[in-house]
Amino acid sequence: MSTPERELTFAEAVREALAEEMRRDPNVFIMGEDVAEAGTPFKVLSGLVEEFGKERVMDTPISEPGFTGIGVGAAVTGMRPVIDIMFGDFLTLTMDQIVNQAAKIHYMSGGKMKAPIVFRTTMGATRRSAAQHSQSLQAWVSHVPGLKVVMPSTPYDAKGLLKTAIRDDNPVVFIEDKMMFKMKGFVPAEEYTIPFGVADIKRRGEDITLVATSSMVQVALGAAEKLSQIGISAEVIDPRTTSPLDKQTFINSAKKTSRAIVIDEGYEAYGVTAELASVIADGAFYYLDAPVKRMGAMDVPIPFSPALEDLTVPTEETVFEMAKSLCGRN
Amino acid sequence: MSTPERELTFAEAVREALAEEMRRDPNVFIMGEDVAEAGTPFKVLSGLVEEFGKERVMDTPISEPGFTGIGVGAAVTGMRPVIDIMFGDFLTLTMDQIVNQAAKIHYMSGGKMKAPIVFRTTMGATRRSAAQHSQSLQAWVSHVPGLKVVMPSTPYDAKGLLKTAIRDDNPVVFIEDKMMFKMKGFVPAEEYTIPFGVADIKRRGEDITLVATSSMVQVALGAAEKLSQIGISAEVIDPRTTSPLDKQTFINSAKKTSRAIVIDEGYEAYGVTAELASVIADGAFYYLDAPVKRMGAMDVPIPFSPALEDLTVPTEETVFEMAKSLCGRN
Amino acid sequence: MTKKTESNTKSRPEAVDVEQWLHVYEQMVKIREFEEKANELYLKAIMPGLTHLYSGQEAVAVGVCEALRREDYITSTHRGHGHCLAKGASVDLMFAELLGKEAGYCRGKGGSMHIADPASGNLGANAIVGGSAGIATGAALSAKKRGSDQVAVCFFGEGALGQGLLYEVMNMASLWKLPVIYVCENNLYNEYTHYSEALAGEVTPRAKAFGIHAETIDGQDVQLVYETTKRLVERARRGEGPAFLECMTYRYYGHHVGDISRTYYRSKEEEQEWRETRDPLKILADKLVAGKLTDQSVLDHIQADVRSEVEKGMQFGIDAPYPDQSEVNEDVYA
Amino acid sequence: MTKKTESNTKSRPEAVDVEQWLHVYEQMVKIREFEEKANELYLKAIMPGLTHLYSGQEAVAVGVCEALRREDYITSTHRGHGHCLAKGASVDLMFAELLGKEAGYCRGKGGSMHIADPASGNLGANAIVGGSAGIATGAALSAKKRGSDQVAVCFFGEGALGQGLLYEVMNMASLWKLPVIYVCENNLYNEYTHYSEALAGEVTPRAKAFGIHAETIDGQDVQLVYETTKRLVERARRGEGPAFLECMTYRYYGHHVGDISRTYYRSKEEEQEWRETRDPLKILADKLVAGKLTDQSVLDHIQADVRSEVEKGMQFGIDAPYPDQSEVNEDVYA
Ligand SMILES: Cc1ncc(C[n+]2csc(CCOP(=O)(O)OP(=O)(O)O)c2C)c(N)n1
Ligand SMILES: Cc1ncc(C[n+]2csc(CCOP(=O)(O)OP(=O)(O)O)c2C)c(N)n1
Ligand SMILES: [Mg+2]
Ligand SMILES: [Mg+2]
Repeated sequence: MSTPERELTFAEAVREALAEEMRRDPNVFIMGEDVAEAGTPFKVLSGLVEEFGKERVMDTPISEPGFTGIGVGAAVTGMRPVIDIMFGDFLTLTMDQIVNQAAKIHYMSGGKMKAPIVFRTTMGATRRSAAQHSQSLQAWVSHVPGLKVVMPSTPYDAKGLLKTAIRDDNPVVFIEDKMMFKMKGFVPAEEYTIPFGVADIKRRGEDITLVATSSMVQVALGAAEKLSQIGISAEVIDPRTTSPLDKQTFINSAKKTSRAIVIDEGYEAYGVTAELASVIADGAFYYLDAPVKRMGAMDVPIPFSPALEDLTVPTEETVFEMAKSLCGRN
Repeated sequence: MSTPERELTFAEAVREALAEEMRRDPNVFIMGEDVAEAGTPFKVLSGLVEEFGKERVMDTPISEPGFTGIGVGAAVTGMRPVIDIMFGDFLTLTMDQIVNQAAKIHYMSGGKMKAPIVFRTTMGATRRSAAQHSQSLQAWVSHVPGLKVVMPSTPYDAKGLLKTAIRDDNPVVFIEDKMMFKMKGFVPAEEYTIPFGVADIKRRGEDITLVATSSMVQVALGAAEKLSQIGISAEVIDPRTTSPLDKQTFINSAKKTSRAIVIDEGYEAYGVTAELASVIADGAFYYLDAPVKRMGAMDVPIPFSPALEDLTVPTEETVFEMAKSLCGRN
Repeated sequence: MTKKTESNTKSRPEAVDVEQWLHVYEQMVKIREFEEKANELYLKAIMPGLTHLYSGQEAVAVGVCEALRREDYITSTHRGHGHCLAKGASVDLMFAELLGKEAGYCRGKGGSMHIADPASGNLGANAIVGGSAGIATGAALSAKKRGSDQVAVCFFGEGALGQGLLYEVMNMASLWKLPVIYVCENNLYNEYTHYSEALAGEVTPRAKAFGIHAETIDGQDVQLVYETTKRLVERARRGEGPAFLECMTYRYYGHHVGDISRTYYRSKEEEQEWRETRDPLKILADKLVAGKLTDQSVLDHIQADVRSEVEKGMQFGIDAPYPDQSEVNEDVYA
Repeated sequence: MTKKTESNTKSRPEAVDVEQWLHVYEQMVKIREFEEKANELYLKAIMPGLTHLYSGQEAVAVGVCEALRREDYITSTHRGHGHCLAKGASVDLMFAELLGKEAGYCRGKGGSMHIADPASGNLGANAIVGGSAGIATGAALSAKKRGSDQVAVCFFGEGALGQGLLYEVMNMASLWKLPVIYVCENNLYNEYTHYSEALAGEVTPRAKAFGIHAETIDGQDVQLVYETTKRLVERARRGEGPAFLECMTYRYYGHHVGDISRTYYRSKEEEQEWRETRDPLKILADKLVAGKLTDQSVLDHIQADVRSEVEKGMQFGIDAPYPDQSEVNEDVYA
């Protein structure tokens, strides 16, 4: 009974997920800087304060460690906070509260306490915001046991995964690409959720596997389209959650295609691409015809100048070239 | 003209490096919690305040973000601070200052500023210190462009690498394994430094490559000894610095042996082992007879109970078993 | 001792039931006895790792928790045994946890620095200095949102005044009038450093600057601690907002059980003076006996009972089995 | 405007050379003109990204920096153009940086939020709110260690009072008597939220609680800002320790150039009132003219000169080449 023609932007999908969950569960509330009347600098939350009031859409001082910690305290005592960390770069300020407190509290208490809390934050470069407002730090949080990490790549996924995140009894880091907020896509009017740990095959193909996260999914799809024009059929897989990670889906794909590239917008060294590549290299070892290739952001602080910034992130073009050469063309 | 019989503990080697560099360069100073009279809880710095005074061995309040930031400010204005972050787990509190400030300041200023600063911190479990005092977070800092990351595994390396770190014009995260402080080893009386980005082959072998960091080097050497008893010759390689990373040395070793295990005490998922494994799987692809295997800490918050904690870290035994099976024995 | 205390409250023991003071005395004795045994377990190498003893500070935990209801929240610190026991933890499960046993409060996963017992409102000890200030403040926010009249108490040492997080959450607690009480146990030392070397200015003005009601009191007088806390808790329950209470106190042992030679940072005379003239158990006992509210034999009886409870608890902990290896992977996710 | 200011300093323009006040005026005009052009570049889609304009706050940057020597340090914020120019940056290299050009202060790598010019003592703008408080305090520590008599000024908006780091470093600055001055530009808004919704209590007591000398002044009166800063700088140079200066001020434009519809968080009347009655350029101009220290034609002349310098600088920025692609990998490590 879905309405296939219903389209929302990514920002609208996020907002709708929040609104639905806040209507469903009075314990859900939002806390962060300029989330109320301003609706965040990205306007993602516009309108929520009008419906839910300032008690449930709470503006905070500029105190990321503090309000993150307050969220943890509220979570362990029966609430379900959604904490807004404006730029992913500000995760740096909250790591003690997220990593040493939220992520470990269930385990350290022998299972007696739980922290159902969502940390919504952003990632992504090419916005001309320079080195302190452009990082994609998913590798850090994915490294931490006790956290779940979600990286939606479409409005549909964003809505379904955010609803799951809010209902999850664990701390979840939910990472949105700033550059995707205006992207439109199909979102059904009917209620749905998307389970964690289930990769989505965004495009089927036979010759090469492209595993891509968040912002890089569209890049991979674009590259796949180009590749199809030269007769290379690429399969594009989106893990959707880096933790838990649905390894089997992309290992199986790599077994089938015998070639794989992994693409993520975090810095390449010690990044998400390292995990994805080593999982494939291990799991599909006896099937691979070529080494798994990694494409992350260049290992440099993100430069401001457009002339430099655009060089630092994988593009349709660079993925296309890498895939072509991996398939032995040229 | 070295004196081969001269032995120091790891802690003494660290202290000697600091003392020598502080004598050499009046701009070097130490700052941290209980570093002066107490000489840190691990007594690593005992005696330094007596020689250099409280102006150069500065006790701070319990303010990790604050004194880390002050260190950065001192570094960019001509000093060479050595910042003591007692437990590696407290890096969580300092990430903004280390990552958004120190690591990026050279690049963001177009090369005009530099931050010659060393962040000395610790890692390592099995000390019965539980989840907030046992983590090994090298993967996080290794992920950040602009930082260098050092993980010494012997007193000799600790001294030589720390001297290099202090003389380096970049921010360096220097990670010491708490469990190694009392370990003894050869340290010559003569001045020496060890360059960054040069892996050390700690044991030569032909059948399998074990790449191990910090605490895991001794584990790998122990496993190698056991392996030799069943006729398997293992090569043990210590990268010594995870950033810069001397890839070629262990890629070449893996090419030679055709089998590799990578071992690091950080959490396994998205950990240092992912980087090392994917580098080998790529670089030695056409030479490998088996998939590269990763051995990190179990992906759980570190438990207090000895009955559980010891299970979370790779041991001589588990590395031995993994190597044996990788070599097709049993 | 080194600092004057200020308070409007006169200690009014007569106004409270003697039974309650005897209970308070029992609680303090329990902590004292527990810590003696914990130290013993360390010295005999039965306890894994290190632990931070609370002996000397009993009046703070007990005086504060006595003013709370079971459903009120506390958060604790690395030096947390006293808070846990005062809020209602039982000694046997505490010992089991200290020894890493399955029967412990955290199934052996937490240890001394992470004892949590939500059933008694204890949201957990915390090994990050200042790390629980956010949790306590968030619990107060949660209480307010849920329309309960619970109050949250955040215990911390004066060393935590170095952590910026505390100021961030005090600001929000004040802005939002949250029912949280920040209890600063000023035992004069951050590890091995006198607090005056780490703290500029005075303590309470820091809270007052955020519009938070703040007082400094003698933390060795359990009756005073109780009366003061009671007043602050009532204020908080009435929606009048957070408060800050500095209690001047002293730890008898080292920073942790392994900190034996302490003369480089504090004198034996200082230790002796606190033990002899400012012992919280003795102060209460003397008052009760001098005021003829009880006699020494009753107190001795309490002491004997507690001692045997603690000994049994310790034995329980020693005899309890370790967790099964399979448990290492459990409880990572809820 | 909404807050009373307190200060012991009387503004004494006559004591200072007229030439200096004309220079001060010129500096303020330069910032104003620079920001007008920066806004234009944004509106014409010539400038990449967004930028935060300083117009309205000129008296703070100029008054403070006028009291500093070139070798003294400053750290700045996301709203940093005014500080950079006041400390001695030149408009052409600033424009080049805003436009991401190789000729810019950071070779195009930093952009508006990261302009650094160590040659003029500017240790950098900073895009992390409160993020430079450590750097400024560390620069002061460094000055003290090196035995220089440099002073460091940390500029920040009142929003940074939410960041715990500030309290951590103020504590150390006070303990160690560091020559650092914390200049809080209270322009009433943290992005789109009035500061009263984010700040409990008052501002200066927070610094005073750490034993730091603190004052609040009218930040629109450049002479007052200068005189006050001068006094605090002298204090700091004499080794008397840190100070905190709250300057009440206002930003004329939005939080950033894209923040056009602002009525949901502040009224047009409020904006108009500040512009008309509290404009720092006008206040100084009026005083100089009324006091017959200069006449309007001199000021007009300054304005015209500055305008042409700024226009030339902008054109320089526009014409300058982008960095070569090879530079993306340079400067990661020193
Ligand atoms: C963030 C952090 N920094 C440092 C430590 C190491 N540490 C443990 S206890 C302690 C001193 C705490 O002093 P205080 O808060 O006064 O508590 P007390 O030990 O006196 O009860 C320190 C520095 C820590 N656990 N957490
Ligand atoms: C740590 C951090 N949190 C949030 C932001 C986003 N942000 C940028 S400016 C700003 C408001 C700052 O207000 P204030 O300090 O008063 O400075 P003003 O903009 O008024 O000059 C915020 C929240 C940031 N840059 N850094
Ligand atoms: Mg203390
Ligand atoms: Mg402001």
